[in-house]
Amino acid sequence: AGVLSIARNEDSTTFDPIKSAQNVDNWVFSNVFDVLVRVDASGTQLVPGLAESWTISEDGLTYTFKLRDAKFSDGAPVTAEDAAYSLIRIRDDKGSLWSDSFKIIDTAIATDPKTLVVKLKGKSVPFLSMMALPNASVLPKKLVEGAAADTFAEKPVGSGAFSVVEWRRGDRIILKKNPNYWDAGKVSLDGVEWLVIPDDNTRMLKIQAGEVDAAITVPFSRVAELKTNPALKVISDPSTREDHMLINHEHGALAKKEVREALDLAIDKKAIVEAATFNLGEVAYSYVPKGSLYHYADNLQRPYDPEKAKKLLADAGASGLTLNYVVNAGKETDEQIAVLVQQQLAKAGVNVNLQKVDPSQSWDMLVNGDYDISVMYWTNDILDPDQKTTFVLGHDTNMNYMTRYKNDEVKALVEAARLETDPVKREAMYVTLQKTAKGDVNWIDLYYSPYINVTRGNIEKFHQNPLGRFFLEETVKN
Amino acid sequence: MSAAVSPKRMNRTLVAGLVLLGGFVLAALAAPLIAPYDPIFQDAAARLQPPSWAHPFGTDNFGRDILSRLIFGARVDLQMALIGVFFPLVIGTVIGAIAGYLGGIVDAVLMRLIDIILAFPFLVLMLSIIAILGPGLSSFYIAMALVGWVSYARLIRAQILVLKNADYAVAAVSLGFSRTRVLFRHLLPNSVAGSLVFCMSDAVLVLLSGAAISYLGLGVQPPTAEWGIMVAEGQAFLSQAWWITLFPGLAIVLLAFGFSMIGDALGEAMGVHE
Amino acid sequence: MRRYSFILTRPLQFVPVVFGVSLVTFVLVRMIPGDPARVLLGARATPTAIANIRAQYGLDEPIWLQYLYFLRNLAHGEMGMSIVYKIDVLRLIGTRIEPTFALVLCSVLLSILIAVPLAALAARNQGRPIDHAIRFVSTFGIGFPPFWLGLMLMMLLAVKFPLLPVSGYGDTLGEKLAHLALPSLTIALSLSTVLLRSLRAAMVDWLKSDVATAARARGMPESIVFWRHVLPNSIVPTINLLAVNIGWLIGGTVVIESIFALPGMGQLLVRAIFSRDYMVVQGVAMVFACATVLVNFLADIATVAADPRVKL
Amino acid sequence: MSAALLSVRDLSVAVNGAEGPRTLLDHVSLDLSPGEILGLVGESGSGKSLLCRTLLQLLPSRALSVTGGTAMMGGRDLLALDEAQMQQVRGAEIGMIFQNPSSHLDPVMRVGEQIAEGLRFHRRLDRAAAKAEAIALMGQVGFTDPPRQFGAYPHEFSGGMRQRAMIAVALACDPKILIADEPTTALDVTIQAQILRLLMELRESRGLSIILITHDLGVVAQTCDRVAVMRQGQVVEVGEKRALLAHPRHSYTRALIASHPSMPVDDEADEVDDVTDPADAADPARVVVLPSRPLVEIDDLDVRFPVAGGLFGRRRSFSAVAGVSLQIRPGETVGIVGESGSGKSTLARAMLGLTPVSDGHVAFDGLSLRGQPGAALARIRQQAAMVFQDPFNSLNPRLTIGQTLAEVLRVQGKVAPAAIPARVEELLRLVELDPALAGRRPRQLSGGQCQRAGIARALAVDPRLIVADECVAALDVTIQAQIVALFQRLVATMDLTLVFIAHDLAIVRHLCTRVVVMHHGRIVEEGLCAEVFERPREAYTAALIAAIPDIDPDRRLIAPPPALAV
Ligand SMILES: Nc1ncnc2c1ncn2[C@@H]1O[C@H](COP(=O)(O)OP(=O)(O)OP(=O)(O)O)[C@@H](O)[C@H]1O
Ligand SMILES: Nc1ncnc2c1ncn2[C@@H]1O[C@H](COP(=O)(O)OP(=O)(O)OP(=O)(O)O)[C@@H](O)[C@H]1O
Ligand SMILES: [Mg+2]
Ligand SMILES: [Mg+2]
Ligand code: NI
Repeated sequence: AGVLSIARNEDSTTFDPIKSAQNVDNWVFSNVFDVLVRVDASGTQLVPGLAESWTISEDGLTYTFKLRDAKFSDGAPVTAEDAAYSLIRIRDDKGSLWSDSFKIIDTAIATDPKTLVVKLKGKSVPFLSMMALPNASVLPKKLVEGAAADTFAEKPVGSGAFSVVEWRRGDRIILKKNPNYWDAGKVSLDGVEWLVIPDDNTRMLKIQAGEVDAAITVPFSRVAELKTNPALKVISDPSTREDHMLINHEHGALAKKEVREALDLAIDKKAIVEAATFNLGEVAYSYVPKGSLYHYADNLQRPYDPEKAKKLLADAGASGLTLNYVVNAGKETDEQIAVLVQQQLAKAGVNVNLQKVDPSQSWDMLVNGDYDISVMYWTNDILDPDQKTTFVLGHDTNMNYMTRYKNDEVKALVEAARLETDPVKREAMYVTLQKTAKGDVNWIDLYYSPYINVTRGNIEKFHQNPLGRFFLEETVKN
Repeated sequence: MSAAVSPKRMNRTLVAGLVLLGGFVLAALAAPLIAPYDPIFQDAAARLQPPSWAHPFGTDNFGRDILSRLIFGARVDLQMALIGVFFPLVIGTVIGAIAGYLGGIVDAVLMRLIDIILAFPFLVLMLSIIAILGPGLSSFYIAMALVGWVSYARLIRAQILVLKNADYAVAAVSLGFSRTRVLFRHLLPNSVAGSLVFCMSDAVLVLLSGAAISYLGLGVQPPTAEWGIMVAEGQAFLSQAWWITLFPGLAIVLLAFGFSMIGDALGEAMGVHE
Repeated sequence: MRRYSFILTRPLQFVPVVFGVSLVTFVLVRMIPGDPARVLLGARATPTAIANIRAQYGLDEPIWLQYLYFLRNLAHGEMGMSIVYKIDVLRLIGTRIEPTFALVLCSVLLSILIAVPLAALAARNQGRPIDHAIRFVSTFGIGFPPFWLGLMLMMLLAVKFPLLPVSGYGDTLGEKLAHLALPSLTIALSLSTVLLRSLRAAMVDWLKSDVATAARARGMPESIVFWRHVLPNSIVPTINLLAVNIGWLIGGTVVIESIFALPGMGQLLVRAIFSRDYMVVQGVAMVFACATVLVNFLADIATVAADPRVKL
Repeated sequence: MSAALLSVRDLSVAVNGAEGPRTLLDHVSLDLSPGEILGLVGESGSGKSLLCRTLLQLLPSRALSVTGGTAMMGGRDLLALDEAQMQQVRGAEIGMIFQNPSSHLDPVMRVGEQIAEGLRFHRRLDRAAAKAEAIALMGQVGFTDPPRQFGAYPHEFSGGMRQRAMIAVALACDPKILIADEPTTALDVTIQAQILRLLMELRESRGLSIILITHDLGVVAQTCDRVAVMRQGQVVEVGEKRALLAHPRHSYTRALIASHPSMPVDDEADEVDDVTDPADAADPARVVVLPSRPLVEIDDLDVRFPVAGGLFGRRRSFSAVAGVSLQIRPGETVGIVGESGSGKSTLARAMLGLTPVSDGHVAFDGLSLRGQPGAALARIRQQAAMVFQDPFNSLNPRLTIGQTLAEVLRVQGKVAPAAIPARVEELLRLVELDPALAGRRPRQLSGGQCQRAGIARALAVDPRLIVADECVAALDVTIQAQIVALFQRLVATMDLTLVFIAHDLAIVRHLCTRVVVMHHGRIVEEGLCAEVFERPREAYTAALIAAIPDIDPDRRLIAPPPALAV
């Protein structure tokens, strides 16, 4: 029982799930709305959500979902009509940020109040994983259609474990337990408050002072200290986050594989894990994060060897290389990594100019190729590796995540893997992809890191799955 | 008003202020000689060390020596204070003097411009300009100059408006001196006192604006040692390693203290008050 | 009441100022590199999706046309949509306006409460140790970066001795005041310093003035000389200084707001600048500009009220 | 003497300055009897104000201290009282009127409140009673509409009214002694006369004892019973008024008497002749042979200043000079007199193109300022110079006297650059300044020295016309005489045209051939000096002359009706 207050660093932006692509929104979406298919707590399996069960046709083009008896928080039943409407809406609505991803849907029809039939334009193995996106939540058609443009987003109605009482912008979102939730019996909390506390120090002081029950996104630097506080529990949940260094393959010497390889050799990831993550992270070696589907644990790990790096550079005729390193301003860890990498590369004879820019600008610079190297991170939205693989290696419109990496074999393999239904064969394909990418040094994997949250001692079962969903319907406040 | 004790005390304040400022200038000039370490040298083995004989002010999370960074930081911060005040002072003085002396439409237009800049949220201007030009010292200076001149212009303009009717100004005109001569030889030298005093507190404001910008993530480029950014970055380690923020914080305070003492003394000497 | 007639005429001057601010903001924020559509969609967006969003918010139009649209909307009492929050900017600002102004108000009141007695104490003991002590300590107030000071106060007064809440804002007036105490104190510590110095200087002058001598010569005790003659006269020059500083404060609460998690406009503004939420920047800048102009206007009225000689 | 109300004995005050201790009051002894008016006269800096402030323990700075003596009043030594006791004396027993009411009245407090303040504090009256009392008092000191004027602020009053307010403040608690520190120095002769009358009436009606500080023996002659003359911190002479005026013993007293404007011109001329030879400069015979083309020609001149205020920007304006026509011929010496604010300085400035002309026309040497502004201004700047009224403020405080003069010479370009230092020295000698002073800034010079530097600067232009605006008002009588002599010599030897503005009619009478009387921006009378002063045609001129306190105690002071003074 009780109301769980959670301190986070940013406010939600909207309650219309199709109009956001941000984690801050997703966290609350999954409290308030429900999806047809969910990803389980371990982040490795799809489990029933609003859909009790589903079948996939032989050709992989028709998905039939059987909906359970569930109600929206206002007491109206959740129907297949609502589900169909929501899917078509995310695909077609002008304001949807997800249209592209859902273009694969051809039709979505409610054949009866509890049956939803979705037909795809083409085969897509990751499709089911996409149904677990909070953005594809099932919304009450009547309310969304009837409402003026932004009223629903202010005062939403969903079928999740909690419903929105009040949104005080910039301050907090107040949720209360939804008695009409289909699994309401299991929900222990009376309500949840998501508080906005942007400053890291304040957020940590807030929980130390006992003014909130939980604080999320704990900076690595604060963990050791919080752990010494007996009143607090520091929780480290596995995530799909991977930090990596992008390399612009089109810039001069960086086009040469040997040069990129030298950079990989010259960067001491262990030192970064130590200094920037305080040993909370783990050295990364594959673009598929550890613990994720098809992660290849035996992938190549280049040792830290500045001497060899120097030699490789010399051989490639790139001694005295000078690189322009775009750093995201205002990100504590990113700035720390930049300072470390600058010194490490200097040991291999590479001169690095740090160029700190505001994060909104760094996107543009990366997209336009105005950079040599830059550190970015990725967390998976969906369980299936296809999404990230396509972005990173699939040669789509993003120039392989702005790296301008080109390998046609890889490109073909990414497409094939998307369509492969046999899990064993699919895994083999992804292992190959991971090896090839590493061999080509498409980028430099730096580290994997967990989600680190902290709660007061009386809070139990406060967990996040690797995709970032909080399972507050299970959380207990004693 | 001319109490006999005040000049003595004024001198003491001035000397104390100058000594403090001089100390910093000296430290900045002699930084490579007196700093015990390279300010950007990272020593993985000596991370987050508390103050000791080896590191009198401790080390930061990269194992860099705080004292050395402080000493080298003096170069950047003094430069920030100097440039951050100098350009606004010069620009503001010239514009304010011209507006005040010419009056009429020139004055009206310039005053509206000043009104707009004054009404403009300082931070929007600062952040936008820095975002446009990219973070770094030169953007900071440009932003400071674009925003900061306004105060000086207002000060000077007000002075000139009064002084241009002063007898000696009218006398200068009556003797056939040219406008430029009257303005720049006779009026300006007599009106800058207030601005010079204001300079000193403005220098403190510049440093603090720099620190605020650092806090918002747009400060100088790493790994440059600068006090504001040291404080801002050190916040992450506040409870484990207080020394990372305390010493640069104190450095800012001491420098500010020096500036305001000089300002006080100048103000008293020149008979101006903010 | 001829002296107060400027109250009717002065507001006409606000129009060009606010208009100027809107124009400058409009151009300035659009000069910042970075694309709001990309910020919104993240790195995973396709170019078509970005083009789509840009069209939706009219960002693909020429800038002068965008400005005309903006003016047209403004005439209808709208300010355009926030790209990030998807609601009308005026409504968004409405939800964030209170904490900022409450903060500014509390800080200003608090700094006056700090500055006036201390300035009085220092001025009346000019040259004595207490004067030096007050001036010395007050200089520290100027020098400390507010984010550092705020954090220290928080650690001391909210965590170590839990007297006040760490951060946030409240529901009831009492809660709100409790939450505003620390941030206001942080601001007041530096603002009061500025006021104190100016007040003290003025008081020292007026204590030595003919007016004070004349009051003493008719047998007034020092306390009456001070509170009835010196103080009212010393306040006049400080009003303007205060106005300038409030103007600064209005646009500069952002750091304090983010440290103390106050859901105010400063935070909104910085987030908006970083996410290139043009219309929000525009709106907040204009609200701030109006507030600043208003504060100066009020200061003018206060000056006229405080000094019968002043004509505006 | 045993009946003395106040008895000061051997009072000494010293200052402990940076240059070591210096005695400011040196064994001063004085007595004041009940109902007596004691005049305290003496040159500037002689310690008059200091003496009075010492009596109230209101020394101007902590560096000053009483080094000896007593001031007995009612059996108590005022100098030995502590602060609390002193507060009971101040205001209640001794009231003080200050020289400069503008700076001594609280600008942000209503005048009535300031009067009532003492009543509420000393007599414990409540607000309403204090107000009633204050209004009554304002009536007594000559306010025309006390209930309304109670709520006015000092700046809304004229100088004379402010001085009345100051007197009302001092009288509020019904003190036994009133100290009036130069209560009329800043005022016009006409208003001065009114204030002095008021003081005498008060003495009559209340039996007040008054110490009246002044540097004007005329004032003393008209109002006081006894006179004390101070010089350099000492009382050099005390005595009954008539006796002292008739038989001054100290040379300084004699000089004061001799230089008084109401003295016959011939006597004064003797004084001046000591300094300068060509007495024939002022020979009226020369006036008739002047060439006929005027150097300055002013026609129907109007100068208006905008007045702030007015709803919705309706501008009102105030005519400082209205419909003035005047011709000044080369070689002439023209005096301009008139009460303060009558437009003398404005006329002078307009004459030299230093203030915009609203209407009418000004021509210099035949060039019209309207018609050929460029040429006319250039000519004026080359050939005319102005000596400003205020000795300090008309010199750039940052430049030394030498730099100031050198700059003028450089800009005017009439002297070769190499010859400039020599010329600077020559100019300084001309105005009888030690060339060693060339390296000093205005603040390091006395008022008279500054004034002479100002004149030297005007001469540096080598002008045909000098406009001297009240250039001797602020000076000691001795220095006044020197400067007047200098002008006489210059007019005589350098073929100079002089426009001399002053409110001191005696000097004008002595120096000028022609006089112009201004009132409220208009010329009310114009003519040869001798004629105007002997037989004024206009009532205003007559009042102006009559209001000069005559040094002969038996010629009563005539205060003009208030309507004339406003
Ligand atoms: N605060 C002070 N510090 C040092 N010396 C002072 C101070 N005030 C006055 N004096 C000196 O005391 C002497 C007497 O000054 P006082 O004001 O009494 O002159 P005064 O006779 O009233 O002259 P005036 O006619 O100009 O008013 C002067 O020499 C002056 O320089
Ligand atoms: N710049 C100005 N703006 C407005 N009013 C002015 C200005 N200069 C002068 N006046 C007004 O014009 C009138 C005449 O002033 P002016 O200085 O000519 O008098 P004056 O005869 O020289 O007086 P005084 O003997 O006091 O020097 C006064 O009422 C004055 O207040
Ligand atoms: Mg005096
Ligand atoms: Mg005058
Ligand atoms: Ni008159």
